[in-house]
Amino acid sequence: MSSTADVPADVPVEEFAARARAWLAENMPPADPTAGHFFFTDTSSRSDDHDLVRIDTCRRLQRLLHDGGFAGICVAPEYGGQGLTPAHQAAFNRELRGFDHPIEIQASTFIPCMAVLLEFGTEEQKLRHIPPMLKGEAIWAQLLSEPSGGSDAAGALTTATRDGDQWILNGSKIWTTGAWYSDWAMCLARTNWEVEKHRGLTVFALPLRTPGLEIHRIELLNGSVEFCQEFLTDVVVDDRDRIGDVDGGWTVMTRWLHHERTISGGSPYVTSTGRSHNAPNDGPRLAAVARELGTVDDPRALEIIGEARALTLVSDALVSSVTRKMQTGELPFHAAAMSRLFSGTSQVRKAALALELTGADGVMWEPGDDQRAGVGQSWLVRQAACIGGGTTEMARNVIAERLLGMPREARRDDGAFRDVPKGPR
Amino acid sequence: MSSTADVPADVPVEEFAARARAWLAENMPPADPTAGHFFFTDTSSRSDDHDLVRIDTCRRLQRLLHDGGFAGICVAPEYGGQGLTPAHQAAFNRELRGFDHPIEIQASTFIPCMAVLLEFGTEEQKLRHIPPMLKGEAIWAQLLSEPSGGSDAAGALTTATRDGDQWILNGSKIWTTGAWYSDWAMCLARTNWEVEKHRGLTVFALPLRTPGLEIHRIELLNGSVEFCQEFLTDVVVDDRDRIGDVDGGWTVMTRWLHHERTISGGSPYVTSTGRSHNAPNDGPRLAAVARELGTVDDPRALEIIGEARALTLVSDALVSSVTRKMQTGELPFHAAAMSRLFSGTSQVRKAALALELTGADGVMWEPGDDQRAGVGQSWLVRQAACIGGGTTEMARNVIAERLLGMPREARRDDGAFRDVPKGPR
Amino acid sequence: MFAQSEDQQVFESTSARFVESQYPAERVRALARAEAVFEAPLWREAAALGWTTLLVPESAGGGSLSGNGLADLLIVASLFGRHAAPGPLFGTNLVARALGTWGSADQQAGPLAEILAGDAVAAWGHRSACTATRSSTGVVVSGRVRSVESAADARYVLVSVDEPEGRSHVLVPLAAPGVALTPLKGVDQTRRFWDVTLDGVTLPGAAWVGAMGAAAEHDDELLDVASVLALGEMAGALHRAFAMTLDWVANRYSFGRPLNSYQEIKHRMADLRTQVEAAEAVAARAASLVGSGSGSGSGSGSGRALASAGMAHVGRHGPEAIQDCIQLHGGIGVTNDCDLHLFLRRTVLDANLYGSPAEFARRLGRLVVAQGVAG
Amino acid sequence: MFAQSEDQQVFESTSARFVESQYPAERVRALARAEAVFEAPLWREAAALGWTTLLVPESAGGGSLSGNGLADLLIVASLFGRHAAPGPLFGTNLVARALGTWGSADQQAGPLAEILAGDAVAAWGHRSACTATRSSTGVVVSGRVRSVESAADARYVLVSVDEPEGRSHVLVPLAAPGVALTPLKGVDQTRRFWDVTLDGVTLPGAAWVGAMGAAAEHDDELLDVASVLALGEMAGALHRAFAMTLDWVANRYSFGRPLNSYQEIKHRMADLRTQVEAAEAVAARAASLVGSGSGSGSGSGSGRALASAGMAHVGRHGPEAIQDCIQLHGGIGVTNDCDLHLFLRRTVLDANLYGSPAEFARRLGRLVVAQGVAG
Repeated sequence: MSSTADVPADVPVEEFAARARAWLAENMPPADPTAGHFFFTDTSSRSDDHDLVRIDTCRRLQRLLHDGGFAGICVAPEYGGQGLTPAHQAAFNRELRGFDHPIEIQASTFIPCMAVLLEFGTEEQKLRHIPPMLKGEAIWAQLLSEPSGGSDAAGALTTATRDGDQWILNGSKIWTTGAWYSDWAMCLARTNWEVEKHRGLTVFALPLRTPGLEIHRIELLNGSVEFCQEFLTDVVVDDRDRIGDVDGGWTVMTRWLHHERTISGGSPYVTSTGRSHNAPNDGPRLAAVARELGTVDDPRALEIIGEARALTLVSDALVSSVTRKMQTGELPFHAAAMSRLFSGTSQVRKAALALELTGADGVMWEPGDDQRAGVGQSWLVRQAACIGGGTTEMARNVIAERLLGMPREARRDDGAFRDVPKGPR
Repeated sequence: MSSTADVPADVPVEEFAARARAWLAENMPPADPTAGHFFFTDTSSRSDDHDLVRIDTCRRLQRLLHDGGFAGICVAPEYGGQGLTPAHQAAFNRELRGFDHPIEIQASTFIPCMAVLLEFGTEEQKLRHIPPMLKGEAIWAQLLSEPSGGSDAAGALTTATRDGDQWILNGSKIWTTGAWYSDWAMCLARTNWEVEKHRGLTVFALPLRTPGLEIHRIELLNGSVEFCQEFLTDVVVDDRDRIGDVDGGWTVMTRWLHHERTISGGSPYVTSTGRSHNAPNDGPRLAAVARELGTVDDPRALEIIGEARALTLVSDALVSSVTRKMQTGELPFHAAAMSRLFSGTSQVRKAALALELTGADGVMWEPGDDQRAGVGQSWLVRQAACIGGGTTEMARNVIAERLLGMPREARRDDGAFRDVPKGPR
Repeated sequence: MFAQSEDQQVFESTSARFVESQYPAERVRALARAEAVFEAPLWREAAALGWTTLLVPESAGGGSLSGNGLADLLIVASLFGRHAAPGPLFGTNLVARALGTWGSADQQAGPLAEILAGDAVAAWGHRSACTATRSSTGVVVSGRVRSVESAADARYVLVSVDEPEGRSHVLVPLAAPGVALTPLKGVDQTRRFWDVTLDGVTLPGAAWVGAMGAAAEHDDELLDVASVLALGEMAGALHRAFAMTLDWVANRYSFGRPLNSYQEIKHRMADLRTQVEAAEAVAARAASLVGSGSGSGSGSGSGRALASAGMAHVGRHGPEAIQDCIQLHGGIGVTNDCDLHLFLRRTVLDANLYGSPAEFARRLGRLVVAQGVAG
Repeated sequence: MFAQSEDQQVFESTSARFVESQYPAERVRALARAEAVFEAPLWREAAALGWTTLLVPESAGGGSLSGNGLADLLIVASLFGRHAAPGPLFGTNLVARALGTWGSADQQAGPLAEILAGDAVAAWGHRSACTATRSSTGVVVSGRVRSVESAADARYVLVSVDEPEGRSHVLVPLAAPGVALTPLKGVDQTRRFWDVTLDGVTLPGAAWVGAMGAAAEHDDELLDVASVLALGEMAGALHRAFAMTLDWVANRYSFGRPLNSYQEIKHRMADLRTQVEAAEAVAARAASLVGSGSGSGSGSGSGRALASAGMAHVGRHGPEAIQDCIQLHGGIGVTNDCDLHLFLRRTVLDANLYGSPAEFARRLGRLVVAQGVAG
């Protein structure tokens, strides 16, 4: 459709990669090796304007990819994509190394939102929503978790009540990454309280700037204000923005959650090198801190730096191995919980190692000393790595029950959702 | 009765302590500061004869205490004791520091066996059994755990079937400390399979050299062969050797287990300084190892030695504090599970620290290098500290459910014991 | 928590009422964002409760409740931990202890009296890299003192300096010419620190505190005392974080069941409960030994050993325990909307301020090794 | 576990059949108490299976299955771990690798050929403190080599010695006059070690292996290879200990419920399963990189980095994981009646034999630091 370079669907991967290489070199700016992640960076010294500038850059980079014929590589041409294969996307991602790219808007917008639309959307919904996503015009967020929810996605209390061709939504959602700058959202709501909890849910799409929807920023312990909480009061959604069947939301959710998990690798819809440059508390970062403190030659400092680096290398090896084994069928897809568990706990351990390296110098620092501030702040917020995107506790449950086949935990939520205990009587 | 120095029951503690001090100085040999514990010592290089010699020494020392008027300080004179108070026993234990004493036969014989006899025995049983205990003539063992049993003492499968004035015992017991050199035992057996498991148990006393009772030695990973397993085949026990009521064994067990737990302190029946000289893997022992390896001045070695010592000091502080708070009623007696948990896990950690200190030098050693052999062997067997005397898992259950009042685990063993699932169907 | 005698219980409840009324959580949260956290009139009230006198001998104007002033002060430190309360409790008492024990009559009549009355705040410059030269009129001090608590609010800082006779203490008035302050940021938003630079600060000869050359030994004693206070504060913070979490897991439901019905969570709560008890136990024992003067001995069962053992153990496991409380809270736990972070911040500061857990372990290791084979 | 290609799968099943038939658990338990564990005819059979040739170039008489002989050999190492099998697998292959890569034609035609055929066993003297002086007829070596595996059964030991041109390797025949052996005891009862003393052992000039002065670099390469073998063995042992425990918790009942229905136990099994997967993953990746020659690079993502990362991580967590398997077994787990200890002993030996986990962490730390800010 709108791509400037039309590629035949059967273009060999190598040829495609060569073209991508040339195009990237000519069009894409280099990556900034000092740029960190949003999430683990103390934003207390960073303004919203700074973040908005970056988001605008992401929108422009996404448009650039789109116009170059490299957006939605595995998406059908009728929705603005290239109609190629996962191997083409993987090749492009390899070529992308060293280049800036719209990494911050890949999650949420493309996985799970676009992926879910491709599977469950009506033709009308796909034609309406996917092209703006691929052009960087529409950034999507996920209205999924709820303040009461904890680890139980199916326990949503946010309610959608039918009113003719419309639905009226009331409730609250939380842990929405970047809702404050996003355009649209996919939202899970309860449409039936009289049935078992999984059977009374429905998914909707809705614009984030809409009457009755208030967005609050949540401040994390490292000063980050990237996450939001939303309060929905009589928010009106058209029935044509419903994704999937009424009360069929859990069918959608199963795939939603699956696509969300592919963020660590394996999704055909993500344009990313898969490398988190400047991972916090990895060996090289700790080596830089130790250099600043003048301890880099101490045996204990070397041991700490090495242990941190070992965790990264082992974690990478584990994630690759599990991903490969899931692809070959050697492991079931629940095995992804092992990657989630290991990367969560190893990030926590690395934050502890960083503080061990610095001691008193990690709990206070001169203003502007970002190295040391990073140690202290990321230590404070470290459990986020074992909470966000499904807790490590849930991952352990999945491994035990699904991968190892151990007996399931007793549940008290298998009757009508209205009657499920939700707190002390 | 048989004590040579009769002490009036109201003798002031200080006066008693002074007399003890003088008597000890004159009669008791000094402690051997290099002697370790049985349990954590590799006995592969030590013969049974060596252990038997020590047990004979213990018998002689116990007799010495008895004849000096210092055995059974809190036991009534009619059973061979002194009829004094726990404060007198505590004072004696303080004076005992630096002297050899029959430490190895205190556990089992006096707690729980003598303590249980004092509470549940008939007058005839007390008169028959307690004086030989106090004279060092009868060493008692506990036939309690079973191979199938795990953490569930009340799940005993060993069966006692009534036959007139006698009982016929069949089954197997395990983890009996020193059964091979002991004289008598207290044994828990099932006398009724048709009722809930706690309601069908009975306690018996029986001599260990009796037809149908075979004793096997169990070899631990450090080479120790102190524990035994017993096989009972049609062992005949007189009904007059029954302790407590028929099917009333759990009432006895509750106190049995209570007395057993007082080994870490607080029992009025134990003659011991309460100090484990030469605790394995404590700071001083690790310092000696580091001296041998020439690493004692390395910062990392000092850190390891310090961490090990810290665990001992914190553990001691915790145990004293919990014991005191249980005495004042500030904490319920279930709080003892915290002492059990902390000392178990800290012993495990100390074994790991020792190996960290030695590295390759802890996994192999020249024959006769007891320091390094001790590191490797005690590392191998280290989990015994979290298993023996009730696992740390059970301690955590007790803390959570009894101390913190959290919901109890679901049980599937509340019907007739015959019908309780005991393995896969 | 730490009160034993009736006197101590009265002191605890008076002090608790003061802390609770002055520093409810909303006030602490507000102070975390405030320009300054120190309020002079409040501190004078605190002094009137007896918070400044406990480590000072009666002869120097102080006095304890139980004969062991450090055991008394532990009660206040633990209240500070329970409420993440701000205030110059540590530095003021440490300097009062120094002046009361080693100070001259003039120092006791002057600065110490101001401190005891709550009129002056003081700080212990435990990370000092300073040198002194003698001048005709006294002494000239230059160098840098890192991580000085309350420096902008304090009148005095006790600093050890290298001088010809060894390492000695001077009491530096922070208003003296040549003193400059650099504010620091840090994990605890209600305890504030500054780096202090001394550039040719001229002091009278009477500024020396204690015998010349005795600063290393005296700093070691002050470190024992500071450790006990940090242990008390950590124990209080742990106690509170645990109580909040016990409540949370009882009231939060997942899959129709309260969180506290899940065995894995029950076992973690059991571990946490045990760590809280261990922290309280070692804090109390360390206060008992250090406060009664067993602190200067170097045996591995001495006050110094206990204080170091506590800092090595609680300093390592205390912050980890509160992180586990956060994990049990889930997402809300890593936000400023949940008060847990107040206790997390306070604990990790205390665990590192006077030396890392590893450094305290080495300090204890050196005591063990010095004791030789006797063990 | 590690077989990928069809060739490797055939090799794995042939090798597995051999190990299973020769070393069932009861035989391993018996060998643990036996005077000697080495059986020459068996080792010749093993050599016939291809166990000795994989790290040696075809030109020197060796050959791999997949082009990466270390990835092939990893399969055997993992089988050794799964069965706690005895046998001079490590030393023989390490010396074969050294002679095949750096040996002279004579060394390849002589000792290497004997090793490849399974006629001779060899050992790598990785803890050598020896010096050499030149004599008219060759070289005279003295010193001590600690922890030499299979020394009493081996014909050769590869030793690095300090000599005037630096540190160089010599191949010492253990039957040479002046060689003395001291047997050691240790945690693993089926892998046996000796301290080797060399007292003026006279060797011909042809005994040097590789370029003079290259021993430190070559030992570093051999350490990478040894690390991969140790990782394979640990991964196999972990796999087996985990499988035994998974079975145990399913079949053992407590309070009328199988152990595996308790959530706390389920979560520990999940952690263990993940550690097993991590050990296999890092072993495979390290073999892939080291075996393809990326091992000598010093980058922090190189084969050397991966091998060190594996040893630092699995060396620390592997033995801990098996201890947790023992804990889950309860009392029987700390006795010789339960086979878990075979895997515990093997793993803790591998985790420390070539350096402790901390030493491997430092080795990796040095690679990271040397790489500079580029990370």
